[in-house]
Amino acid sequence: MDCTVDGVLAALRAVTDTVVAHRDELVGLDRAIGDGDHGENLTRGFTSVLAKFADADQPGTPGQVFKLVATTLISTVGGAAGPLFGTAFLRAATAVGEASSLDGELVAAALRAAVDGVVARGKAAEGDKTLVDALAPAARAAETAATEPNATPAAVLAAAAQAAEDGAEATVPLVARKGRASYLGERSAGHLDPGARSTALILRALATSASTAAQGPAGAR
Amino acid sequence: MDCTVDGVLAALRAVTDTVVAHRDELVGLDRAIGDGDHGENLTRGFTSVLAKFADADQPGTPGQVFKLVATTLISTVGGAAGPLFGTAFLRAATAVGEASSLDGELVAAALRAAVDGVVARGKAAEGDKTLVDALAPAARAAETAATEPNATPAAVLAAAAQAAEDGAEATVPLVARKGRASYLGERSAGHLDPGARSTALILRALATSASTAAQGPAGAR
Amino acid sequence: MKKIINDPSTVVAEALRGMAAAHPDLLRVHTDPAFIVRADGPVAGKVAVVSGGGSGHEPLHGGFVGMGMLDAACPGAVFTSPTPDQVQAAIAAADGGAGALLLVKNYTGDVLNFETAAELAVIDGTEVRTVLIDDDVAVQDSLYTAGRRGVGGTVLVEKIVGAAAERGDDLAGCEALARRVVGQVRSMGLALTAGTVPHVGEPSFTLGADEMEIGIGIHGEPGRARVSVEPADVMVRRLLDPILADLPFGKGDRVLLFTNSMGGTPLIELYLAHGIAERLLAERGIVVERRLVGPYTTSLEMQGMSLTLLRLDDELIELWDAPVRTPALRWGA
Amino acid sequence: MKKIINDPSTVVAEALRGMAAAHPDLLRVHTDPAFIVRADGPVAGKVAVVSGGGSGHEPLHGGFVGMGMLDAACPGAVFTSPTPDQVQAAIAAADGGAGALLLVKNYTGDVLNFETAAELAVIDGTEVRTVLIDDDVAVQDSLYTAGRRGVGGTVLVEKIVGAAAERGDDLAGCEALARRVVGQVRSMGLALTAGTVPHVGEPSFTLGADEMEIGIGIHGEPGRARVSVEPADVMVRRLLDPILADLPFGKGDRVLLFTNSMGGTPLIELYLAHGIAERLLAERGIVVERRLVGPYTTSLEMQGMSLTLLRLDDELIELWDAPVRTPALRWGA
Ligand SMILES: Nc1ncnc2c1ncn2[C@@H]1O[C@H](COP(=O)(O)OP(=O)(O)O)[C@@H](O)[C@H]1O
Ligand SMILES: Nc1ncnc2c1ncn2[C@@H]1O[C@H](COP(=O)(O)OP(=O)(O)O)[C@@H](O)[C@H]1O
Ligand SMILES: [Mg+2]
Ligand SMILES: [Mg+2]
Ligand SMILES: [Mg+2]
Ligand SMILES: [Mg+2]
Repeated sequence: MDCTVDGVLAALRAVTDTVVAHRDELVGLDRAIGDGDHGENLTRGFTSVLAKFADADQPGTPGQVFKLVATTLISTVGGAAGPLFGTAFLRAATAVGEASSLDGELVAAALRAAVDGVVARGKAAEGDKTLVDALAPAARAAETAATEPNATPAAVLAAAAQAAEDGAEATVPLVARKGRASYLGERSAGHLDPGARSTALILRALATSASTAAQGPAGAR
Repeated sequence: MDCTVDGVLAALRAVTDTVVAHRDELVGLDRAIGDGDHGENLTRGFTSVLAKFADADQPGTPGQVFKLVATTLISTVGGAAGPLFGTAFLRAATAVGEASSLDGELVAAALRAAVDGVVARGKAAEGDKTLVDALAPAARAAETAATEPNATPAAVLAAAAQAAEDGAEATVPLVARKGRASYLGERSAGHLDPGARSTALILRALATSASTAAQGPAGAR
Repeated sequence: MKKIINDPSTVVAEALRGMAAAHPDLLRVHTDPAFIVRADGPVAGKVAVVSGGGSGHEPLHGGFVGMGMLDAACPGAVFTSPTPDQVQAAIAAADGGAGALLLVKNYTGDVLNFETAAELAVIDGTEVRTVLIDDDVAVQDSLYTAGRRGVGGTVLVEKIVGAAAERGDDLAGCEALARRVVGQVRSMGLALTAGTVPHVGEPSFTLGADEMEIGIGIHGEPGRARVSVEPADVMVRRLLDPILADLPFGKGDRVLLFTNSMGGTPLIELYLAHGIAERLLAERGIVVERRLVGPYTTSLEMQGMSLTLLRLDDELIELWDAPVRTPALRWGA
Repeated sequence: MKKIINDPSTVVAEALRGMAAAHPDLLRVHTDPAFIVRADGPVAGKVAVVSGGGSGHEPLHGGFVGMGMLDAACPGAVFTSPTPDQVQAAIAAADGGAGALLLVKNYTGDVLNFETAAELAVIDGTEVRTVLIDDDVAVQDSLYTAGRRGVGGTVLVEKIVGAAAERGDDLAGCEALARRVVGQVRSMGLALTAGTVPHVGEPSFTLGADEMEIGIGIHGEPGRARVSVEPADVMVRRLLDPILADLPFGKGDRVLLFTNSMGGTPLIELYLAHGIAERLLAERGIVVERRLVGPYTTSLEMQGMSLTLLRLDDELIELWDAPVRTPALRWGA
């Protein structure tokens, strides 16, 4: 089942719930190798996103949703995460264009565009211990999953989430070369990167939401 | 046995030893109801006194000793204790005049002069929870002891020290009306006044030193 | 105890050396006895305004030495008043021939030591007047106690009287002005943590993880009450209400509001508290015409704040606005 | 967590309200988006010098807005860079028609957000140049990392470039000067305790009762090494030596020495440290011609200090001495 604008909005609510639920964990990860605000930054951002949607007219397409998410994150998050997550959603918006619903291939294309945007902005390569270490493998896994016949958004996102989780986990031994954690030098090794963790959490929330939607309204199975 | 200038100097060394040994206790008492410097103030003062005597020509009379103690305390202690202990020694110096040695009566007279000087300067009455609560009963006890036939300095000081210790102990339940502890109001009750405690310690050191001297050099008994 | 020091017994002397190095254009620092005088002093024909007290309250008093404020300051040991010979030497060094006004915070130790110094200075041939500063409403005043403490209001007295001396007011005039300012300035403070005196090595008092102390002094003297921490709105009211009730300040009064950090409270919290105080005063119809916000009367690294309110009139405003050129307060010059 | 606040989520907004109330003669504070501009701005024909960054470093940057220094400052959430729309609005409000120079501390977040803002401002029709400040020698610089952080040197860059803009230098001149100052300023800091971000509620890192952290950042980023506390003489050398080796500074160099408190270290310790630094520099034949001592680039209530050294020449001295009139730095006006 393709993902309509309602599905995208439901997924955003799921993302916000996840971010809020993991706020303290993300703060803790960022305290260890950064400045302790990542969970607060994303909570402020996604809470503002939901508020924006409550106020604004209902957007007509997934692309319009992504664009409003992008501008809201950019104007409320600040820090490194604001422009980076904002850019990711902005590029995703461009990638999906005017499509009224997203199939598996469009979801993979959106993720690819997101990674490319983040890398263009932040200049981090894989292995630098940033959210790119979660997002880049996620996009690759999504592209592979999307080549399957009739790949659903849920299936593509599930593959992406799994890859992001693995990628995030793999940041633990790395020495940071970008972002605030890089100031720690060798002492940054042994810690999970907060941005990689939040990226994995967000993708998992999207995947879960998509698969719930695919199964139809609760109780209707 | 009367107390010569050597006896007074020996007594001063004993006082300094006591003050240094009780520095932390006095700091602790002053932390509870004042500003935590009383032990440090007296240590600085009496250490300077000893240094002064090491440098200066040996004073000829007990009165000259008291005067040098007074000016040294005034110029090195600061706080409330500096002028008050300084005044006590200054008045004691005047009271003993040019005498080359002190008998029991002169010792009592010196203590009386000391109390009167402290009260004139600090305006504290007995019961205000200050060093006057140790010094005033000490002077009275000294005067009584001095009326005994052939009262020695050692006997007079022993009586004074006992009275000072009792007087200091009795400050515990009092509410302070003078000095820094008065800012605490009712909360000053339940604590020993640091100045009363140091006064009792000093008098006890003087008494012990005088009685040791009276027994002659160690091993000569 | 974690401090940027070498040895507790040399802290004041080393800090004075650093102060001298930091402000060669403004100050001269004398050691043994220790005092600080303005670099361009003594100013002939001008009343010398002299203050001092225990160290640990920086920038009070040495940071206020300079044109338009103090002519000399005497730093004692940490939290211990200076000795008479320090004060006497400072008076002599600052004496411009028009007498000296001693501005003394009302603590037994300070009063006694400055009293003795004043006597010595008179013998030296200097005319001396002393004004006690006792603005702390946390302490109950009575004939039978040591009386109120001098706290944050000291800065305002020193600035205003310093300006009067600078414009040429004579000793009697400066003294009368100082008494007038003392009469209409009131303060109160609170602490979230206590500072640690270097030679003590432990905090002056210990507060629980959610306790604060109301009505603290600037020497780590505990306050009059210990309560749970509260929102800033309530904290500010706890300080402001007793101040307002005391003078009393009322609707239509023009005031200077001084929001002071005890040393360890960051500026972001201090501005937040200042904003609350301004709002509460506006609600009561009291007109804030001048303000001072910052760590000016501190107690080492104590976290906490005090509020000071001074009733203003045109003359006081003019004197407050007059140029001042010191390490810690500077404008118009 | 004990702080003088009402609610962690309103700290910055409430502090800005207090700042506006405290300095009505110097500043105007705008909310939503939040920025601070000088009360007499925009100044027609003058380059607008704009900075900003996370809150919690006060007086940086808002306390440096005013004649002779910044035209506008954008405060982000505590320790979080401001957003592009804040910066864009601040540029627009400060624009006097001669372009805007953005002085940005080199942190990924700040760089990205100011970059976006600069793009937006150009679309608005303002010519914009950006200079990154990266003076922290504690961080190893390399093409492959985020590069060095901007710390205490920021104050010096803002003062000097602000003076140049005030005397009428054009945008290219201000930009070149900013790059020149950045090129010859170096800093390093240490912490004895960590500050607590209000929305975190716990200290950014925890140090043992006798530990200190060397090479800390101003956002509670842990440093590069944790060692036992040492005498001040050793602490100061730990900061000064890497600074001197880096530029390098050498015999005969004329410098400005800035001894900065991280917020919770009292002035008495800071002056003590300053005195040591002056002595060590004198021993090395380095001539301290100007100095700044105080809490100017802080990290909430963190106890600790940083040293900053700027190589001076006659032009920089003239610009440093030029009048400045801001809440936190003021002289000659
Ligand atoms: N140059 C970069 N490219 C990609 N991601 C980055 C980069 N710099 C930082 N990040 C990510 O941002 C995360 C931190 O975000 P956040 O804490 O919100 O911002 P800040 O570091 O400004 O406080 C890091 O954990 C990292 O994953
Ligand atoms: N007015 C006074 N008269 C007599 N003794 C006083 C008076 N004020 C204070 N004291 C004594 O001084 C002691 C405190 O001395 P100290 O701590 O050295 O000075 P400070 O209070 O200035 O720190 C008190 O414990 C008290 O006994
Ligand atoms: Mg962060
Ligand atoms: Mg004391
Ligand atoms: Mg004292
Ligand atoms: Mg941040």
